[in-house]
Amino acid sequence: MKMDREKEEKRYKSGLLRSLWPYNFNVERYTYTLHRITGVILILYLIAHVFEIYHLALGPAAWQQTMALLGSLGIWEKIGLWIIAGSALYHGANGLRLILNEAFGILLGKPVLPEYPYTPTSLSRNQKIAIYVIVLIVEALWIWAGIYLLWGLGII
Amino acid sequence: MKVRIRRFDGQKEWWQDYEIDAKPSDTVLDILNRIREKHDHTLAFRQSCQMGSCGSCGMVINGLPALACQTRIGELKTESIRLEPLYNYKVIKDLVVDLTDFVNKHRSVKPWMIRKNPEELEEASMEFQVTPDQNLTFVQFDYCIMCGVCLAACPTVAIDPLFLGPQALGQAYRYIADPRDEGFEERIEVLDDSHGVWRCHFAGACSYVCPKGVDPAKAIQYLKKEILKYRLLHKKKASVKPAELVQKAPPANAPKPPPFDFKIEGGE
Amino acid sequence: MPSKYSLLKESWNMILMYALALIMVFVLTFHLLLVSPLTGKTFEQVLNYSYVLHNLTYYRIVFGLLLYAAVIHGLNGLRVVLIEWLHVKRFQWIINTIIVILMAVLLAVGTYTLIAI
Amino acid sequence: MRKDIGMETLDYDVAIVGTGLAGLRTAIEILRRDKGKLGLRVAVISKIYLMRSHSVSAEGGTSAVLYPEEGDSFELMAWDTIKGSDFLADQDAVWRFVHIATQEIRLIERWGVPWNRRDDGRIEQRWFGGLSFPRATYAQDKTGFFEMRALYDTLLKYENWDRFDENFVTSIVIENNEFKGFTAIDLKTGNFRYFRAKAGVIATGGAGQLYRITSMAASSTGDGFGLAYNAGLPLKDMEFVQFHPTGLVPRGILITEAARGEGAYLVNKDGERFMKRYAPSKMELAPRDIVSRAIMKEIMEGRGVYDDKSGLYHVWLDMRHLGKERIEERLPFIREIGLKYLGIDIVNQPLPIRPTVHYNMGGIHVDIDGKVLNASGSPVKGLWAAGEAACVSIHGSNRLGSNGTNDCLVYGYIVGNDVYNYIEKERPASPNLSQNILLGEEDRIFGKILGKESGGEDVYQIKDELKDTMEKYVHVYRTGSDLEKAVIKIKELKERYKYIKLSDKSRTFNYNLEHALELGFMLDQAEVIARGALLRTESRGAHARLDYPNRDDANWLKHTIALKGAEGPLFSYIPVKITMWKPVARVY
Ligand SMILES: Cc1cc2nc3c(=O)[nH]c(=O)nc-3n(C[C@H](O)[C@H](O)[C@H](O)COP(=O)(O)OP(=O)(O)OC[C@H]3O[C@@H](n4cnc5c(N)ncnc54)[C@H](O)[C@@H]3O)c2cc1C
Ligand code: HEM
Ligand code: SF4
Ligand code: F3S
Ligand code: FES
Repeated sequence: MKMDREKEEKRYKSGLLRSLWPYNFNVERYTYTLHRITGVILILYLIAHVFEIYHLALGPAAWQQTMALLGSLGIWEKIGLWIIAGSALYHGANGLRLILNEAFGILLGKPVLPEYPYTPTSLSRNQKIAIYVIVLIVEALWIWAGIYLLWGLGII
Repeated sequence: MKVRIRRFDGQKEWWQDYEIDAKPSDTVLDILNRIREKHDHTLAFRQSCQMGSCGSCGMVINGLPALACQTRIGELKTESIRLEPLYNYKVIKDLVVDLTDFVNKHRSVKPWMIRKNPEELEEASMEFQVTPDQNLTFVQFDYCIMCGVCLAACPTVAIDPLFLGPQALGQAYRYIADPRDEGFEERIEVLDDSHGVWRCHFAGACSYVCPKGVDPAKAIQYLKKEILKYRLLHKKKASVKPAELVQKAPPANAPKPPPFDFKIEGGE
Repeated sequence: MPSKYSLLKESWNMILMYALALIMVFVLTFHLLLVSPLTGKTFEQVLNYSYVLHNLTYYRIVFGLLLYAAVIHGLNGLRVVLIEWLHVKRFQWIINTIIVILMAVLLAVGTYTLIAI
Repeated sequence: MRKDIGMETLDYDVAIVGTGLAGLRTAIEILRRDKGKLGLRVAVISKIYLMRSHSVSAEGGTSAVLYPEEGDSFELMAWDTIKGSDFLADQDAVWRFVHIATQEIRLIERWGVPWNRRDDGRIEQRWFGGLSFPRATYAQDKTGFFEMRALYDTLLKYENWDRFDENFVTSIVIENNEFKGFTAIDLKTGNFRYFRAKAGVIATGGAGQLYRITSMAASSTGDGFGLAYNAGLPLKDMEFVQFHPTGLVPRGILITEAARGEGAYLVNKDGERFMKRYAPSKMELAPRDIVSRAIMKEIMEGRGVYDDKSGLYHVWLDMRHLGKERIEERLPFIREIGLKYLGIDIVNQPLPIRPTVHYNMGGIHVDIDGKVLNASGSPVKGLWAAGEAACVSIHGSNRLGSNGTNDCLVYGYIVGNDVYNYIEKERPASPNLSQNILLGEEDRIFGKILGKESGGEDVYQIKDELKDTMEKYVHVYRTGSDLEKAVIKIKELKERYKYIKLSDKSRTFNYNLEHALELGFMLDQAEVIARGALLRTESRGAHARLDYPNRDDANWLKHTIALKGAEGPLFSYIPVKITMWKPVARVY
């Protein structure tokens, strides 16, 4: 009981947790959390990636060294890359949906007279379908990428 | 029925349990009133209209922000109820939160009719003529009862207290969409800011919890579209002009009151 | 109250975000395809020095585009996350400055790589 | 002054208490006229958040003459209002009122109200009870809400005012027939405040909370009446309490008259449209008092339906024949209420309804400009009242549906102008006041009520009993013996009120204290209402006595005036101003 209460306390105070914890809310809020996390993962990776590729310009030896360094991470390198691949897939697909929503006003529905019980058109079936399609595609590609990365099965 | 309420008295916070008997048709507000009247006079919560149109009674019910007077026990389908003050606000006492910021944010987006010629808002011999279809473009957003529930759900508000929030942005769009308004440029001055409309990333939680179907998420995305259109293509929303009053003679068969018994003097 | 410290209106930042994102949909897909199983290579093979070098020199323009798009879009995104999280208006310029410096460094390193190879 | 209590004095030119339609409209009018000329500073005070005032619940419509070319006219509207009032209205006030209403409708249209429109873009109007022309302008069935929004939003535009949300006004300070300010508690901090102002406006709305089944908000406790009464100012016509015919069983949530305006039927147990027996020509669209009585008659004569959940009798309001499309366009809120609170969809089921408390025709005694009058009938310097809290009287003994919101708008306009003229012309100085009065008031609240340790009476218990008493004895139909019982019971409750003890002793948001103060006001009003009703031995408008079933123009064509005396209210009477039509029999 006491544990529970302390946990509540924490959830109550922390803005970051409250922001990224979509439990109980709508699907779109989950996509928001994921989009944000994947975005940050990607940019952090990109910073490293740019320096990684920089070694290409220093010649094969430097490149081999970097590869060896990464290789020493063992399975974690693969897992890391797998997560990054997943992030890129999800972030890209969901980003495309966001652009349609935000910049072009697509999938929102026209302004209507709200009818009780209210179902907002911006979170309506079309939106949900778009999200599920994205999740499905991303999921499929991601599993594929996982098979490729983790088990080294390159050939289709 | 067990009711757990998150209480706060200015210094300490605690959960308090009450045992109340309730019918499925009771609203959460009924339960709260019963607690205050019969069990614990010190419990503080806001209420006014009791019919879901004033926006006083926003609180978090079983983890979801909602209006207490509009949530029936039967709908909750749980054995116990957990009540907390609205998230993302400063709590003053028990279920009462500080709305000062909320109100100021709303005011900062200039939520009033703006005309190029302000005189048009001062006299009114004739109404603006707005067709039912034009009406439909903004009435939905005018449903907002300013309950502040949407801000409790918005993940951006949770980390960024400076963010204007779905209510204010929705109201800004309500006026921008209104064909009678001409304040677009003036308003986006405020909206297009580093803590303005772009801090919304379409989490949609605001629309999900909004008790009046205002759909602020929709308003905000349309607002973004309008701003982009304005920046890139210099397009603005069209507005209507006030019409002239035409006086016509009444029809012959008009209903008539009985003749005056006295002569009236003056009048307006 | 427009912020004193944002040189550009926020909408231009977002226009940039959206535009670069749209570009990236193509170039990033292309990039991922080059390291994907569709190449018929194993994972070790796609990281081979000569293969990577060949790709980078052959599609230099595309990768240049990707570098610029991703760095600007990504860092701008990071800036967004940071100004929301830290949300102190007075410190915004610090965040902006750090982001701009980081952007300059990354673009310099990346551009150098692309030219030098 | 005790150390632990902070007392602030706040200086303003105008202080407005109550921010319903009337209060907001007054504030806007003053600021609008001023435009920085005199730099008037206005304090807007409300015991809840400004935009949460009860006016947001108004549903059906707002009357005004918009289409003379289609047969409407000012004379007709005046006649409808006066006939509806059972000839107790002051006719000069009505005449002025109908003329200003038109401009108000168009003005708030420009400020943003989304009126329902005709196809050509002009404002649409609909039928309402007691009208001879469909002149109720409406915005779906949330008229009051949209009006409140437009006014609140417009008020935000102005600079020279300060908002005091959640400040509970506890007394009006009047010295030498001159208004000196309001005292208030800031609920947030518990601080005692003195609003020192040159002019004050009371717009605190009605007192629906006196009853159990009520359509009015929890905040409608009629504090304005109590404030004026305690300040020694007269209340007028308080015994006329309007019962709206169609309140949703069991809570009393309002089903707007517009439902009948759109064509809904009232049906009894046997499925009969019983209104044909009571108002054959107008049927369901008769004025509210008549329909309310008809429903109660049906119930009393055994043709009501019994609801076993709440133990109440009711009749049906049938809207099934209107069709879904029309309901969605014009009555969406009613549908929502049915679904939300009873799970009934009006598209295919009738609603259970019975009369519910709705409006106070009476109020603070004011003249045609909204100036508050004192016991001798001359204006108090610097004090106005508007809206439901004031009684001019336009509504006489029965208000017509859709005449409440425009009363607020029109009197907001009139009072705003009058206040401005007063300050512009007379340039009054900021009042000064002996500290003793303030200390006394502070001690009454924080010492005698909050600080009291003895006594064991419970505020909520007394409130409960008061509501039951009013519901049982001072309802639609009244009799002498019932009213006597009510008077005795209220006296007893007043006695017990002296021994209340609060269990919440904190300063921040002490709702216990607020409710205790409200209860004090409510007990006073209940007494005035019950005693006034007992004295008025006739039936007129909303006041229907079973033992005196007829209107008695010879003896009772006059307004009741109630003043606070040492032993309960003292009553006197003043004549009705009749300038156009002599009273005739009222048939529909
Ligand atoms: C359910 C319902 C539906 C209605 N529908 C219609 C309709 O369709 N058409 C129509 O014409 N009329 C209608 N009416 C009547 C109309 O709404 C009211 O007469 C009108 O809104 C009253 O407005 P007001 O400004 O006088 O007061 P209110 O809106 O009641 O405002 C009272 C204000 O006073 C403040 N206040 C009270 N006491 C204190 C205190 N002690 N200290 C500080 N502040 C205080 C409150 O906070 C509040 O802000 C309806 C009424 C009800 C109940
Ligand atoms: C196909 C490619 C991509 C698309 C379509 C895309 C789309 C988007 C969009 C539309 C946003 C704005 C979201 C919003 O504010 O509502 C965004 C944010 C962001 N993007 Fe991307 N993006 C892509 C690739 C990348 C890459 C490669 C990175 C990293 C280097 C990245 C990092 C970010 C970050 C950090 C944010 C901010 C996250 C937030 O505000 O929640 N994106 N992206
Ligand atoms: S948008 Fe909805 S949730 Fe937000 S304040 Fe308005 S009514 Fe409440
Ligand atoms: S929840 Fe917040 S992020 Fe946007 S869509 Fe609503 S404002
Ligand atoms: S009490 Fe008014 S919205 Fe709940």
